[in-house]
Amino acid sequence: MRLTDFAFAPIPEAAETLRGEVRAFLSREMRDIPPVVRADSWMGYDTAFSRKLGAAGLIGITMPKRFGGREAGAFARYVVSEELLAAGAPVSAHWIADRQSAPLLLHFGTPAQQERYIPGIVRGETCFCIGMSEPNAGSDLASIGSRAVREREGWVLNGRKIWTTNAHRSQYMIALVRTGGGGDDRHGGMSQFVIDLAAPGVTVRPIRDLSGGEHFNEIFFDDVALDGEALIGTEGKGWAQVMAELAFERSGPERFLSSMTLLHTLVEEVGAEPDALQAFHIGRIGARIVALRAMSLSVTAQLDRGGDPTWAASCVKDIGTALEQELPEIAQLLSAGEPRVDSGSDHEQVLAYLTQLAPSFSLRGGTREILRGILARGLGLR
Amino acid sequence: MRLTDFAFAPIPEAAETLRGEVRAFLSREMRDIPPVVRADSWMGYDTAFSRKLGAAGLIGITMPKRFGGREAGAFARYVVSEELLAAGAPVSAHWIADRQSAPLLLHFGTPAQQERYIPGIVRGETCFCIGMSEPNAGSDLASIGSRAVREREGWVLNGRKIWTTNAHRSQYMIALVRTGGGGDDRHGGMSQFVIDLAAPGVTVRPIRDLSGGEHFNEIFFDDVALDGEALIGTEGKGWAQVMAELAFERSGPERFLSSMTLLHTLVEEVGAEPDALQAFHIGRIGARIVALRAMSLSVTAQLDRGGDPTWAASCVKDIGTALEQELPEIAQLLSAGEPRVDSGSDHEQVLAYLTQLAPSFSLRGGTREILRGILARGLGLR
Amino acid sequence: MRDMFEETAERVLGDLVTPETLVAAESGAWPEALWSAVEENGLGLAAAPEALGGVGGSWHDAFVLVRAAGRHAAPVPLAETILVNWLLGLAGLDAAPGAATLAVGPGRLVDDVFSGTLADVPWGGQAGHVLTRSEDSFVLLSCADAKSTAALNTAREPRDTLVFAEARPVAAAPVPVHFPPDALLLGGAMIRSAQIAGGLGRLLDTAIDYANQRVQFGRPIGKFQAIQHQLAVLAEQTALASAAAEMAFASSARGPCPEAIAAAKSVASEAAGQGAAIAHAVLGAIGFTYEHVLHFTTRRLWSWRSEFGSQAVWAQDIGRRLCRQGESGLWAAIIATAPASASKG
Amino acid sequence: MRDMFEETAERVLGDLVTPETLVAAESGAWPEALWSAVEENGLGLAAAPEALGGVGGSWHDAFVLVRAAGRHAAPVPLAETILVNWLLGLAGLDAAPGAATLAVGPGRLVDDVFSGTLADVPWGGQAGHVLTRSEDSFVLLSCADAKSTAALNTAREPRDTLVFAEARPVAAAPVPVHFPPDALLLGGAMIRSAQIAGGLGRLLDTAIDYANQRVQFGRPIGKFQAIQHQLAVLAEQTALASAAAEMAFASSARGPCPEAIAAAKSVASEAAGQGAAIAHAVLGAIGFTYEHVLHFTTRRLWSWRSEFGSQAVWAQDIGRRLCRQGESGLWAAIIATAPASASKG
Repeated sequence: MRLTDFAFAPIPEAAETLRGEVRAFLSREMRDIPPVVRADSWMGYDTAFSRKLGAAGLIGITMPKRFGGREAGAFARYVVSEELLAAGAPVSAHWIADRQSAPLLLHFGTPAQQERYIPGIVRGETCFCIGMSEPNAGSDLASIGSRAVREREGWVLNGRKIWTTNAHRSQYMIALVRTGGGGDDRHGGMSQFVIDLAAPGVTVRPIRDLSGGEHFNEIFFDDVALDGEALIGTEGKGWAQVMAELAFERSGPERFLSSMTLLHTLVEEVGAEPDALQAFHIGRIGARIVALRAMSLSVTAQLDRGGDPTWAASCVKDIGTALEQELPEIAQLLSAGEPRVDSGSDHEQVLAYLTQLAPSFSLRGGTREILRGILARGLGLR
Repeated sequence: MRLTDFAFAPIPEAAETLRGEVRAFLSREMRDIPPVVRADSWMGYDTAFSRKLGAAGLIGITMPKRFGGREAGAFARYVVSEELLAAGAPVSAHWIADRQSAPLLLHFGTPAQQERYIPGIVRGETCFCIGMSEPNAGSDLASIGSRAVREREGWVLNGRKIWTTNAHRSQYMIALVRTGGGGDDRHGGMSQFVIDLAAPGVTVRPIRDLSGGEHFNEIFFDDVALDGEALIGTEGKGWAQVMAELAFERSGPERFLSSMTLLHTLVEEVGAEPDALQAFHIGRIGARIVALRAMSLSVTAQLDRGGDPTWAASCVKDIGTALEQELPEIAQLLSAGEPRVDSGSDHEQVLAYLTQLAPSFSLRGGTREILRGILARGLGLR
Repeated sequence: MRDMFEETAERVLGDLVTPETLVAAESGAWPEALWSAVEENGLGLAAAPEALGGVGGSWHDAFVLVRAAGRHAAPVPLAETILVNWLLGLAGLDAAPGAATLAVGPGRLVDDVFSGTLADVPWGGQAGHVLTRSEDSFVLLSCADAKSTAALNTAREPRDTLVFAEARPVAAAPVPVHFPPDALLLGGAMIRSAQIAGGLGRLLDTAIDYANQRVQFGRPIGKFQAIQHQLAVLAEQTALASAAAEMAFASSARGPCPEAIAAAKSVASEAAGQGAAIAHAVLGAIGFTYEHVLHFTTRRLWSWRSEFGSQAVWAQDIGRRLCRQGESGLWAAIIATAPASASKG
Repeated sequence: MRDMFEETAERVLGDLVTPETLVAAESGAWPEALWSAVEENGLGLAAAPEALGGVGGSWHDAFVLVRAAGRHAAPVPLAETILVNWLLGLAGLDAAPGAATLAVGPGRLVDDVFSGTLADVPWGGQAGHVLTRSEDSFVLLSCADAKSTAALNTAREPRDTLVFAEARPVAAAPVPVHFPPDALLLGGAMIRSAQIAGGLGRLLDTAIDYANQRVQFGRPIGKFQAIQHQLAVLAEQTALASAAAEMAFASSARGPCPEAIAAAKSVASEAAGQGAAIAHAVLGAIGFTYEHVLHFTTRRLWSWRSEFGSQAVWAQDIGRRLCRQGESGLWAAIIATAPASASKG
């Protein structure tokens, strides 16, 4: 590890000025959203909210102006993101498209693909999901079995994806599937495609989670016809393209701010005069958020410079996951209230909800085992 | 795991009556021992103390009366042990002999061996050490290379042992060495010997530890002649004999009480009115000691019945190690004083000393990796 | 009697607490068949004296029943009923017919009628009777006499509020004089400790089975050292919680033992959180689905650890007591928590 | 200037802080050659203004020097000297010649003479000057004017008590008005955070090398998943401590920034304990010997985390502040801790 990976990176003035704009938007649009809905934040799906955010020019701000963006830098996106998350805004309807799909298309897509998809994303109208895991390939993506076979001008896709966030309410999936043999390279022979989820042969089955909610899905592809324009980037290079997205996926503030609503209700419950145990734990969480934010900003600076901070991003993700999974544990330790469902105080409800959601924090974006393996290899353990 | 492994086992009245006897002894003999010396407890070497304890009939109390013991049960030994540890008594000069060597000799030794060694142990005069690890076989005891070769009536031993506690002040070592090929069994071909450390060809080199103290040693064997009476038990069965000792080694109260002096000075430093953080952590430690003691007593009951609680004992050891390694961390969190060497308050000195000693807690009796591997296998992970 | 209790509980609960029963109970359905079997087998009366309509088992023996109730996530107030009938017995009162529950308070018995708002009452809206306290008296009330407001814990177990206005008690008697002032809170904490131990045992079995079956990177995940170590810790936490909980029962033969229960509930509550986290980490995505049974246990652990006092409440209780003792009484205070010579009653 | 600072520090300290120097320093020997090289290269003057005899580097740039002092376990008050000369510069005073240190107090300057008992003074018996505070003034004293009593931290670094009785200060000046009241404590906490980050970086390098070389069960232990995961956590803690510490320096251009320093010291102190535990677990028995160099770093981490406020002191400071803000000001309070637009000075 080079500690320079985490050199201090202040937010430039230009990006900082966006903060007021986002806060003004949020104070208007979040007024009537109760804490238990805010608790959903990153998983909260609200198309009306996303469209308003798009109309306010706050989605896809790093995109070219010709597609509706502001051509702003990574820090500008950072400021917008953290303000949305800190407020518990329901961002799920546009988040993945904004964070991953639009940058991927801008980087690897054809001009036609960019024209077709990016403006809708920027307007907050188009919802994307990412198809990675399969029933027999959870953490082990090299064993993906969904396969697209060339036929005439296009491809025919068969297979299954699972644990796909938001597939049941997305228009498109960007999926990693097999298009050839991998040869010696376990990760070879894979390609990325945009799939219209309304196309014949696609079946989306929501998976009910333990809290009773539906965020994840199983998706079946039966002879789904894909035209030549569906391929993103280079055939057989899907794995490398996916890896390039990872730093975006793993380093953002959603990795340590998606449970902020619980910190809010906890502080409210504890009141202005915490006892020594409460002060310690609330302060400890606060300090770790501050430190993680410094790391996250440092990764943002590298992304802004076009660097490859995959290792550093995985580091942010792993620490952030630990913090977010700890937060409900600490909240229950410090509060007299018991977790409650469909009853009880705001804090009790948010506590119950995030306690139940917490196990999923280490599912999204790589399990802790996978991440720590990546970190260890990056450290030069042979 | 069967939870019945940890069924509640109260201390029988007969054993309980010993407690007063031990406390009376301790209040006499511990009067002038300062906290920083008590902090050593389990590692504290004081031959005068051990002889007095032996004279009081409190060593080897499970041994036959003909060897000076009381023929008492495992619970009686438990009561004596925990009272000694809780008081921070310097028990190291007799501890290993009392806990492991005497029972081993009683179980596997010849009548002549028993006559020769056990009475001295019971009087607190004979100090034993256990030779297991070797320079190229740390946790991996199957790769032990010290070897005893048959010659005339006896054996000739060559090799090296390392990390042997107290070898520099012991009369005897019981060593596990190779006497034959293991064949397919990685643990075959090993035997146990009693080695007189004053014998020609034995060199003991103390290893200075990070705190500046000397507890561990490296021992060199150069053509050391062992007579026929040196072999303990059966040739080639050394590994199985060693395994039978492990439950004794891993389940006792020294696995969670050897840092009690720090809890004492911490409570003294905090005073009668702890704040919420101090009360939480001191109470948490207290509760865990109570729970571990319940587990440890349950293992003692199984030993008393002649059962094989190896798995349960490893469980006690691993939790106990975690607790003892946590204690200095918590003590420094809760106290205003800074750790001090050769200066500062009793608490500051005990804190510095046990903080430095803590890493060794997971060296003795199996590293945490080894123990958790044993636990996992016992759980039926295939 | 312990073995008989354990066998009966395993048979009755093993057969009747199915995923379907659990799902139905979450929507508010009372599991009639399950509760009938519980009554037929006298499980709720295990620790009440025979003279007062009970089975006459010792409180220590009842531990295995309460742990089994936790192990099977039984969606009925079995643990509460066992506790209430034991306490009634110690107070010289007849066992309560049917399902019983308890309420820490506050409420007051004045002129033979009881008024008060009792919050967080397990199955308050469905149980027949609730045991509470008014100053020096135990008061047994009929739940039907209260206005009930529904509330649910994380596992959607009822934790209702009962409002009594001048209700006439079914029975009342002085609280035994040697009882601690917070005997009901302690009793609740004690049964939750045992239930947590049972729930952790279930998590451990589930996680081990899964780890032996699920293949990733070409081998069962139970072969990976990281998984093995996590399961070892889960086993340790289970053992610690169970040992502490049983010690609390064993120490409470004559009434709730504050020191042992504080230790048990604080240890069990910490273990609950760690255990649930490990089980979910091992099972990964499948364990996060409603379809898999894991959550019936983990969602209960997430609530039980908070009920009748969290880890912090009880740890601080112990910590304050140890600090009051000071250095010289520290060790005596620690071993006093576990009675040397078994149950005295 | 940052790169130049880092290169110089690595060269000077890398060459001269040998195990022999460290062992000698533990017995009380002053490492003359090392300190001469520090002075020749102007390291102690890095962040003092040129006009006042310093090198004129920014406080943010000085971060890498202080981190390097920690990385190499330099047995001299280098971090303290850099801090003191920076603070003197902000107060408009000339840099102190030679080795300087600081004392949080308490003491009082009355009629131009200073009296007080200053405890826990790093190298108090060996440094030339000590900076302390008397009400609204910074006071620079000559250590030779004090009666010194030796004390040692876990790493046997001097942490002496200096007793001044009516000593005449070398210099004095008003504390800059925008400084927080506990500026010296904050300054000390800030340099210890950076030293901890450096020390953790050293532990990480040492542990990785060892894990790649040490063979057990037929392969390097670095191949075992349990070791890999522990080293990943050590790297994470190192990164977290370093990022937080650097942020504290970057935020303190005009004087110690309380919010950022509280975050940095509490994060770094926690990381120090975790990191030392992991390094010792990975290195096993060899790391427990005096012969291996590991302890020169871990024993320092065990002290540095307590010095100038433990994790608890600073975390509680943040916690109380966040709770005072309440829910509506929480987020603003968190991001205020890290200044958005870099250093303002």
